[in-house]
Amino acid sequence: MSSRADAARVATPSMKLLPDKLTRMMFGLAVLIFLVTPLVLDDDFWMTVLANAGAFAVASIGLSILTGFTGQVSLGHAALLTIGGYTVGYFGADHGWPMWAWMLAAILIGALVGVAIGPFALRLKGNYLVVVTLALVFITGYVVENWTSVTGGFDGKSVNSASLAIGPVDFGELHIFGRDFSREQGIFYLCWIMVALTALVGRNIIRTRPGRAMRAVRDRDVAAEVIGVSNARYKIAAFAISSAMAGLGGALYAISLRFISPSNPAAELFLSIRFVAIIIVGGLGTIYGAVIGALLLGPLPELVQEFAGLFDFTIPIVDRPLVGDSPADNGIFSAASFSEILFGVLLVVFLIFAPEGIAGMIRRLRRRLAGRSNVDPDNVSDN
Amino acid sequence: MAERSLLSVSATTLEFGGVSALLDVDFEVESGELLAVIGPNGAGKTSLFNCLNGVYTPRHGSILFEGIELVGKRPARIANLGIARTFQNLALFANLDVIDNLMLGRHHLMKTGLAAGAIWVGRAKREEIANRLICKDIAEFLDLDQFGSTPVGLLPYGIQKRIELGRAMAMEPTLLLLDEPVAGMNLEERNTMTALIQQVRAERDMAILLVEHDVDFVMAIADRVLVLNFGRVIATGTPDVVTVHPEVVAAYLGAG
Amino acid sequence: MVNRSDDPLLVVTDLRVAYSHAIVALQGVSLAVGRGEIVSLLGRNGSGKTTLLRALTGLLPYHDGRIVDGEVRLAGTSVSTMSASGIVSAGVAQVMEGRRIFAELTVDENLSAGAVTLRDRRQVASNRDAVFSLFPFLADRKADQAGYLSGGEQQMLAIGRAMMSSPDLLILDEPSLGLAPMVVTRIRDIVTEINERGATVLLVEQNAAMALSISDYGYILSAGQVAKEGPGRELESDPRVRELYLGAALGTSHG
Amino acid sequence: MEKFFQLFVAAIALGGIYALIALGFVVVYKATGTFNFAQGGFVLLGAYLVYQFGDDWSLPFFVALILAMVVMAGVAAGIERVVIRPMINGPPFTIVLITLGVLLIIEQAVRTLWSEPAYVLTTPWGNGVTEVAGVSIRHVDMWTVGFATLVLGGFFAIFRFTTIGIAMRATAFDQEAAAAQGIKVGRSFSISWAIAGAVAVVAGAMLTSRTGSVLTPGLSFIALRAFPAMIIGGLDSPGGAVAGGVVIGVVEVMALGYLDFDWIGSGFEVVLAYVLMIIVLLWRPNGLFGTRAVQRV
Repeated sequence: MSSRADAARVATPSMKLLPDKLTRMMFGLAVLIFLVTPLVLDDDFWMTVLANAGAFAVASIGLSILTGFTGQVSLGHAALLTIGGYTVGYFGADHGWPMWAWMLAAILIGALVGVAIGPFALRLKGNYLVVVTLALVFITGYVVENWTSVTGGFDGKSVNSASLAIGPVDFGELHIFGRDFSREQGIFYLCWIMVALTALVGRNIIRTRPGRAMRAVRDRDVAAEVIGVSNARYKIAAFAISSAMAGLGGALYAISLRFISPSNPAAELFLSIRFVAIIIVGGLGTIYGAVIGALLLGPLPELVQEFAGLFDFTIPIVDRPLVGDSPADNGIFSAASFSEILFGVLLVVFLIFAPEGIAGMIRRLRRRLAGRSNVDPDNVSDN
Repeated sequence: MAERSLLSVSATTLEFGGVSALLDVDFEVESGELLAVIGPNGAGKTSLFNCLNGVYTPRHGSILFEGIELVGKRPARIANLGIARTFQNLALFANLDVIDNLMLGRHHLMKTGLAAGAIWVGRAKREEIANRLICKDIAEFLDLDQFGSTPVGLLPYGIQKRIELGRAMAMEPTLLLLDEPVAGMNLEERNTMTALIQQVRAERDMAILLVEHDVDFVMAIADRVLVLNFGRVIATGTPDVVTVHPEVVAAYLGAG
Repeated sequence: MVNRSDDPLLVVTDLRVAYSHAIVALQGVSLAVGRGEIVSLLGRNGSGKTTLLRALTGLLPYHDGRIVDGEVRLAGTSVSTMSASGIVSAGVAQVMEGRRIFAELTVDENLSAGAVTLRDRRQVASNRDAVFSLFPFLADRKADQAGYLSGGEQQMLAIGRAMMSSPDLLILDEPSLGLAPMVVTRIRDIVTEINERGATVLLVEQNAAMALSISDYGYILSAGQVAKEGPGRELESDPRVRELYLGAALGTSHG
Repeated sequence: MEKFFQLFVAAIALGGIYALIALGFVVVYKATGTFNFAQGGFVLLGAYLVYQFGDDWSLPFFVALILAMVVMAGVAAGIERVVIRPMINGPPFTIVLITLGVLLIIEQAVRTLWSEPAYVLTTPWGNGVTEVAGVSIRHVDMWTVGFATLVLGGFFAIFRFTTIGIAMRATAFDQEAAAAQGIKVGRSFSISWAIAGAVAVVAGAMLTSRTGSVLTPGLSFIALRAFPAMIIGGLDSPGGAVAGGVVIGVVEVMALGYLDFDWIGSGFEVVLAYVLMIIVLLWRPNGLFGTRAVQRV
């Protein structure tokens, strides 16, 4: 039998990258939108917002592998983004490393920190581990503030001069087909290309032996051990992958923001919670869920700020607008508070009413459509 | 040299907070043999299994498998040596489908690591396809191929029991531990499972050690029977010898 | 023996129970426990005994189970939809399988925990005295942490704790499990004594000989249904009981 | 030596506050198995409520404090009933994530309801200092030690000697067996959360009056420093929470007082608590007094 025929015989939706026609169509559409958006939306502010969403998506895919596929919750994700950001600041901007080199550095340093958390992941169950990842936030904050020679301390660090070129292509000043793109548009492309690569890597790991082992550890750790899956190895591996992706995401985020500076641990904790909200709303246990979550929730603060006008209707009794654009507007909520509250509310509401997130909704919708038209109703639960 | 037993358990004692769950347990399992362990609730049967595959560490004693000491080894390591197990209350990966569950049984026979997996093209893909073919055969053999990509947690209990057997088969063990393979099954499921276990034995060269409450089932299927009570071995022998052993009858019917 | 048709304390009618995980549950069980009786419930592992008890005592929600159909009546009142604490207040106490004493609490606190449904402090005090008269060693070890008692002592504490709520019906789930034969005999005597002091007893056992020897009536469950029922003596000598309960091979070879 | 005594009193006072926060946390964890990140939010909201009732509505301080405790107890029990209880049998980390969401909401709600950047909480002790044998002791520290002792003592008395306490401990040990005795498990949950809410108010008020009497939303972040306390003590041990709290308080104050090398930099005292926690965890994965989780196959 030919290997092609073998492959066809064993093919299941969980094994294929794009399991069916509809998924392939949706993917094609996504690629098209990606290519066209900078051409249509010629606005640097929104380009930056979308590039940030891409950076968040890269990091969210990492968290999704850790939490969704291996069942370990982390509140240290924001700290890893910070580490990635300073890595590009130090190597990329200060030392002029080429793009491939600082990206690799961000990935490797992220992975190393992840491996360092690993031993705790083995010894500690669930809740204790969550607090150790919280410790990472505090410790990172302390190091960032005090290791001034590398981080610039309280003053922060400009990332602007880091190279964005790979080979002949410079994302800082793209020229394609005689058209010039702004830095923001270039970074948008860069970020979303990295999203695609990260998603591909994530998906490949998930559909092969290591990913299956991680899911086994998540579902039943003792049983996994008994059939020969080492909990130790895969818990640490999940932290390493997740942290590497967070490091890359953080580097991209810093590039997009052009500047990186320390924020207090509470803010870092809230940023970590935002990542948790992203993967929950997007849908745990899927890679594309993390991307959808990041795309929808990543730009939330900017969207709320931009569209604060929509919420500035006056609430009768207190006679103040619901959301005030600026302190002078005297809104019940400031735009920043309102978006944070939205994160919290979305997190709680999704966990209670739609724990499978948007990916789960899509799955159910497709199953219903398939049921009606009698197409192959294969659902893909774990991809 | 005298022929060595596949598994030899000697003077094994397991304690929980001063109470012995197993006390000086001695027995051997020969290659290809089916040995059944019976005994009243709380006799120590599941504890024995947990010692064999490294979930518990006995206080003292020795467990040799193909001449290798198992006491002190981690479960994953013991699995790699060729001991597979099913669980009393099922230990499947509920969110994964049948093939993925079986594939996990082959985990220790595969090599793809993070890097190869991330790249996919090449070795990872080849290995994935080759092993999926094997799992598909097992699924067909156990009549499980009809369940497609449904998460196994949603399948009926009897089917899940069969998937667990399949996962153990996928591990290609030399010794298979079955913890109550027919518990909680109706008569029809029970008959299917009996036939399957006999078929597995006929097709593959492996020894089976099984724990079961259902004495009928044990008598029909076992080469030898070992009876545990209060953590001690009270009788060993062929089914017809054991069933008339006075201590066994007393243990089952109660001393009262 | 009590006349069984005469206004039983507990009546279970065509009870069906399902779990969300598809383990065999109850498929239409009917039985009755008369006032003052000792009734035993026998069956192999997985035959549905514990499920039936959970249904009687309102503990199904802890196992993702629910009563699908049928009814449980206690002294004429339906308790099928009552909460666990409501059922205890209504007069049913249970000694759970595996004892389940509160190991971190003292012996005395365990007894107090058994009496939370009582409002009357004097009643609690007199129940405590009654328990101590039944198990004098508990009085000596009042202040000890319950986890340090031996297996048999823990079983007696569990029985004492259940007696603290002044139950009309005492349910015992495998009280002899994992205990040495001497202790089993002691437990049997205690169950008889509790019954003589006025409580109706429903006894779930796998030690058939022990259970049937003190029972007025017995039911044998198999695969979620009542396979056989009859007066204790009768079941004890019935060869088919051995077959159902212990398996044919062992049963016939012995009989 | 005088410096040491001065620091020591402050350390015990801070330790008492951490012990209170950790206690609220441990009570909920022990009773319901919920790892409640919102406890930091309770501390924050509790302190603002004391300000609202005392300074804004001009109620006497102790009336305001008790009123705030009652309100916070209700809020905490309400949160448990509405968003935690329905999920109690859900996947293990769902509830942790929900409490994170609740923390986010409380924090922003506080910023919204009290929109000034900082408030001054008026207390009977103010900034008073008493000189004892050459050591100046701040009144707030003495009050804090007194309050902490009172609240902790009251809690342990209830926990140990009353029927409610026995019911709570029984529920914490084995929910199903507790229900089988007729204990209303849901009520034990509500009471645990209510206690957590009430002690958070005391901790919040003391923390606020300690930090030079300024109340800011940053308070919930200070409350996060109590995490190492309960981890060191063991998540399910109320006594351990108190011990852990005192240890962290002492370490933090002493580090701040004595470690003033340049290379250590700022904020080391906070990190130190976490570093200490990590060391303890590597040595004893369930904390100093926590029970070991029994793993079943």
